[in-house]
Amino acid sequence: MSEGTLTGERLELAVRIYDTMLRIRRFEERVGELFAAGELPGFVHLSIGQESVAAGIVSALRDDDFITATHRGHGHILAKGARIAPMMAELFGRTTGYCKGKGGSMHIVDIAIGVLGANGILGAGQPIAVGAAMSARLRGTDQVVATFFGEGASAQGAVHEAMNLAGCWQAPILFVAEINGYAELTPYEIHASVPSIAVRGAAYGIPATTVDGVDVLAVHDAATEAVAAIRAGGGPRMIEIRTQRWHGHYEGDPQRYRPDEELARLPELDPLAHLEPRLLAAGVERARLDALDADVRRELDEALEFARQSPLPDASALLEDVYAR
Amino acid sequence: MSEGTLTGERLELAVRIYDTMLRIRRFEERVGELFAAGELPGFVHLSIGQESVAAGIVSALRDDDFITATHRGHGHILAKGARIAPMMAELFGRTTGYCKGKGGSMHIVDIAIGVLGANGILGAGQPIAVGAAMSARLRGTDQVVATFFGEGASAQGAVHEAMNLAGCWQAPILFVAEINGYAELTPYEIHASVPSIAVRGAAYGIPATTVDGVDVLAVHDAATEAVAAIRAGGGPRMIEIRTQRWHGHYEGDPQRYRPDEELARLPELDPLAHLEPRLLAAGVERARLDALDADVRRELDEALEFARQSPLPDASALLEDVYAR
Amino acid sequence: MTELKYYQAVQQALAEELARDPRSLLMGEDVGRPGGIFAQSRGLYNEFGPNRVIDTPAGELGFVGAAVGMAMTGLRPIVEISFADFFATCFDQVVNQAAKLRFMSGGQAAIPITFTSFGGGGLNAGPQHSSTYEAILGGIPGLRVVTAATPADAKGLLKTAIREDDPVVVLFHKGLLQERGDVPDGEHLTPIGVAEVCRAGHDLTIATWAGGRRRSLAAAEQLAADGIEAEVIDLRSIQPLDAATVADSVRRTRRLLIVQETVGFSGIGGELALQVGELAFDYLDAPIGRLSAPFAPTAFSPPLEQAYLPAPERIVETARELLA
Amino acid sequence: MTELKYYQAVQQALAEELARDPRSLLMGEDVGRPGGIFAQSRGLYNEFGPNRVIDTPAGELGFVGAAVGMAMTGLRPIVEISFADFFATCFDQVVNQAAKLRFMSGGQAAIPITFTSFGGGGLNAGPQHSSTYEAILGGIPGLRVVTAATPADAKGLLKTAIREDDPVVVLFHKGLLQERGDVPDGEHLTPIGVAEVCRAGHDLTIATWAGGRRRSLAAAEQLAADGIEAEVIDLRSIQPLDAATVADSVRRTRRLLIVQETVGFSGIGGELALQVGELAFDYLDAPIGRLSAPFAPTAFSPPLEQAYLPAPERIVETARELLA
Ligand SMILES: Cc1ncc(C[n+]2csc(CCOP(=O)(O)OP(=O)(O)O)c2C)c(N)n1
Ligand SMILES: Cc1ncc(C[n+]2csc(CCOP(=O)(O)OP(=O)(O)O)c2C)c(N)n1
Ligand SMILES: [Mg+2]
Ligand SMILES: [Mg+2]
Repeated sequence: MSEGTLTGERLELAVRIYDTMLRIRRFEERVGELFAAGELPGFVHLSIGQESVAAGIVSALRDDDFITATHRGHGHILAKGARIAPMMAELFGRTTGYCKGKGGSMHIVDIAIGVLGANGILGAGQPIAVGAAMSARLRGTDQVVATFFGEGASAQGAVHEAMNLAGCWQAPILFVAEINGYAELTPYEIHASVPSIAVRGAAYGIPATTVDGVDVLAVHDAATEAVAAIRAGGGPRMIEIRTQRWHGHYEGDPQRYRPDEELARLPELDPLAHLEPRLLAAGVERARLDALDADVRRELDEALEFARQSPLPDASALLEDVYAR
Repeated sequence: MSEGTLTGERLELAVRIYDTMLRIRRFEERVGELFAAGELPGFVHLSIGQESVAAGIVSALRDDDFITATHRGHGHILAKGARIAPMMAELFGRTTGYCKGKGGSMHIVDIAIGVLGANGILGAGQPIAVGAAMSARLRGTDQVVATFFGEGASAQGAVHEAMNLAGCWQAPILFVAEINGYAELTPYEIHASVPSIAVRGAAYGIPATTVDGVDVLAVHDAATEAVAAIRAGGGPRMIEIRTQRWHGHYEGDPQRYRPDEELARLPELDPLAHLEPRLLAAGVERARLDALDADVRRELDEALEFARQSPLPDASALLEDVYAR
Repeated sequence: MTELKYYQAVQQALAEELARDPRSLLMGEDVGRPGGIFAQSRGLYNEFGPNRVIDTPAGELGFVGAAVGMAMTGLRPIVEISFADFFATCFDQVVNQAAKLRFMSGGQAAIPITFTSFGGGGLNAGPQHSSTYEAILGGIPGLRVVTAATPADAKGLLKTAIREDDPVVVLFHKGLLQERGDVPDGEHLTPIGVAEVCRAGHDLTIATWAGGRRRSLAAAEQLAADGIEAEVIDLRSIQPLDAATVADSVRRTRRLLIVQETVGFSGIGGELALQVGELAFDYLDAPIGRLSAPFAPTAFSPPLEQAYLPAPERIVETARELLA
Repeated sequence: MTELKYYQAVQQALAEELARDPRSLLMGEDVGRPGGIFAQSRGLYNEFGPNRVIDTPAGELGFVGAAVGMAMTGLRPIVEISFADFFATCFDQVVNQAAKLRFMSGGQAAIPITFTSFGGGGLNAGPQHSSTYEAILGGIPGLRVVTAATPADAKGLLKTAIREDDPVVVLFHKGLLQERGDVPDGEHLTPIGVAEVCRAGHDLTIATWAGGRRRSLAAAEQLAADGIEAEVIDLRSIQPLDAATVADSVRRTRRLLIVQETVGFSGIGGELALQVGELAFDYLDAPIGRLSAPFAPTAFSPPLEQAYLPAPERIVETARELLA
């Protein structure tokens, strides 16, 4: 737990992180509504309740650092600075979307801001991230890569190969195990044979810690320390974050498999609700927070308008972007 | 290290294990000669120097237990009780071989004695072994499975998935990491990010130990303890054995990449040479050991004769055994 | 005969076969307690218990390999690879182990595994959740591969597959999950290796499978309105392929159009063209036509996915060109 | 022009391209300090150092994925999958990531990876070390696939592949490693997508690739002794496929025999048959023939492997049947 009263730079940082979490929360809520209203094709996986993971980790990165996100990746991508309008347009399958409507929710990429992609294949992002990290070293930069994965993905061999490779190469990478208790419709224990994924760090010589995701500043602090060590040439690190998935695996999942008590406890574990009183106690005006909320809501309204007005792709786009030429 | 003077049943066990190691050693030596003489097609991987791994582990198993072997698997398979004649015939590609000449050295299977196969794909044997172990439990037997893999294979995601699965299912399986310092032509450090594969046990909740392969009785003792625990329902275990590969990765590999000092030290680390004086000191007659040697040499001569005399398969066999019917 | 939805037919086949053979078991992601992400195994966990209906970790390579080990030691696993795209994460165990082990072991190993999987487009599931694998897996010796285009075949092919002593891949279609159809009660075994002539006609033959069936039947109705009678054949079995039934038809119609929802290159359409060419060369009055998806991944956006899959109108158009 | 062995031609192409572009690098099992298990990268580690020539752990999924990440961030990896069979252990990264990323990202991601691999039979390497992957990988949109049947093409195709901005799979043949041939010095770029007519003839066309080339040329010599002149075409490029060159030839010879070392089902032979049928239907005097490996894994035993691969005598026989 991060302790004490927030002041000065630390307080401003906390407000920025709060803002990032709020952007994610509102984005996801809006997407959930749009999906329920039948406006969005395909399926979407929301990260409501898990905002501290994306916001806490990415706030410790530089703009020119990289991330790979998951199928539940809107938060990671927003935290890295993605614009809401092309994200929304992508979910609507429009030509103005990040991927021209070809990818959808699970495939958002924004290379310019270091988002090397969400991924529809569990575990696939981790080897890619190790390669990007190695690339930074080979190209002589001090960029760092953060790669997110859940307990479900942790069962994939790709994650093991990535950690081993990162260890062998001492690649500048941060593995972020985002543990929300479930993979699809089954609980953690079905997927992992140990109660903590962080214990796997030692299997690769990767220092690892576990952080409670309720406290986004604790996540940020752990990440800041890890990223500094990585950037200084200390090799890979891992952070495991215990968090909560509020919504179903996919929108529409009634979550019958979750005990009532567990669902009832979720509000207590809300990272936004945890940070907010600390900000207020530190003297941040309620109005300032409300303004942040109003800002993101306005941005969302505009993005929605943009997405709805944007053209759907034409069949001629089918064979475009398959090859460079 | 296993200590003390050998007496009684322990001594008889030691002689049996010595005999197994000798069978492997002589088999491999003969195969090496035959390969050098151009009598064997394809390529072969020999386990000279590593006999204690196969003999030490398998001596702790029951006849109805299972193993999966590696591409360097002659030793594992012989230790499990495979007959030399059909093994030799398989290496010659004859119809009387274990696989009718269809598989060759890397694919020997003898289901009747619990050999679920060598494998030409690194890491592939481990998930298969977990399935066999789970099968034992589901079928209500107390059979145990031992599965061998090297440091090269340890880099494969399949090994991770197998260990995780074994942990989740508490499958009756013994993972045997056979660490001979190399994978093909590159040393351990290229392939594994930690100095010991045994530390990976903890990543899956699998108790693991490391044993020096010079001392086959130490291997046997570790295996005996582990197998008893597994059979009693204690879930998976791992044993890592440090051993030495005397020959090249494949026969014909000149091993230019190995330091002279390392090669010079090999005789000191010979598990046969280590056990032999202990047997003699315990009162075993030299003549008895010589007789064992003579026996296996005679068996090898006969097997060779058998293999050479056996028919090569006819083209009509090409489409046989692809499907049940 | 009962009217069932496609996913219910799958569930019925699983329930019947699990009840029939105590050596059989079902395993995969979410197939147990949750009853399957498509409700395809609903109720089975409660009926057969956790030793027969197993929720696996989300690591396909591990649990497919485990199924191989089970199969080698007397069990008969039914393994679900939820989305067909995920054959990619367990490809080695499917093609290098399950498919080859009988052969490699000189006939010692039997691998009675049934792989089930849900593939194909139509749900805007995007480039990594819309693939089909019949072209790839059909070309792997040691595997049998079937596709189910109706609830009846979903049940009948799955039941037959489960009783085979070799690995059989049963490819279901995500876009058909809610389709209804009459399904024979109880013992309904659709033979593997036999195509179905699902509409008779004499002007041209349309050969198709999986999601192409209903598209082709719809196109045939449109053609019939103009007096063109297409014979529509659902291949059903990919490996082995019943080219003889198609060739018989072509001997009467003299024209063949292959309709597939998947990319054409190096797949089943080309294979069928070659085999029908060998069997009925002298009867063909026109080149064999193939209407397939464009050579691209399946895009997410609805209009793109719709344009990707062969619409009945385009089938009609292509058929007309073939008849011109 | 210098006479080189096939594996030396590979080495030369690698050396030249690594020297040309500092963003390129070579990675794989044993490609670095040991110089490659086939000596195909001998000397490169010393010449370019450990940051350009990288020995990887024996986990293909990890290092292929890493190559994707490198490619997305400005590097141009050349990745060796030593035996083609091992595409199975990294299949997801090849087909779901490398191949699809440009498309999935709406054109943002470039994936300039060259995959090299050694496939095919002839060395008695057994069922898990003798596969070829052109049928499977050729059918994956986003990948280019070429096969090299001569030292000159080994160099020329590899150099061209390395300069492409998309993933290209260059399939080498283990059975040809020691073959000698003249190789142009320096800048020798074989275009991708262009077949080579490697023997002119007018009685029938034999289309082949990879290890089928020398078998077909040998068969053509035997046929010539009997006055039959076969035109032999080496496809070289699988994806894209130069069916036009084959169709041009067929318009003159009126007969096509496809010769392949691999199993036929659902592969390149069927694809070529369909495409040539579309392009030259009216010129064909006989059904297109295909001589392929039997539908089985590659067996270890020498007589079985020999019978598996199409011997020149069997090509001659099949050609005669086609001409009868
Ligand atoms: C290789 C692969 N297997 C299976 C799936 C299906 N799948 C999608 S999400 C998911 C669960 C993922 O769980 P986790 O990694 O914990 O992430 P979370 O959904 O909890 O964010 C599964 C199994 C997939 N996308 N990829
Ligand atoms: C999936 C796969 N990748 C690569 C190879 C090639 N290969 C054969 S043996 C070997 C090294 C294996 O090393 P290790 O596991 O330590 O076993 P050892 O040879 O030392 O007994 C490699 C890389 C393979 N057989 N399978
Ligand atoms: Mg999760
Ligand atoms: Mg080793």
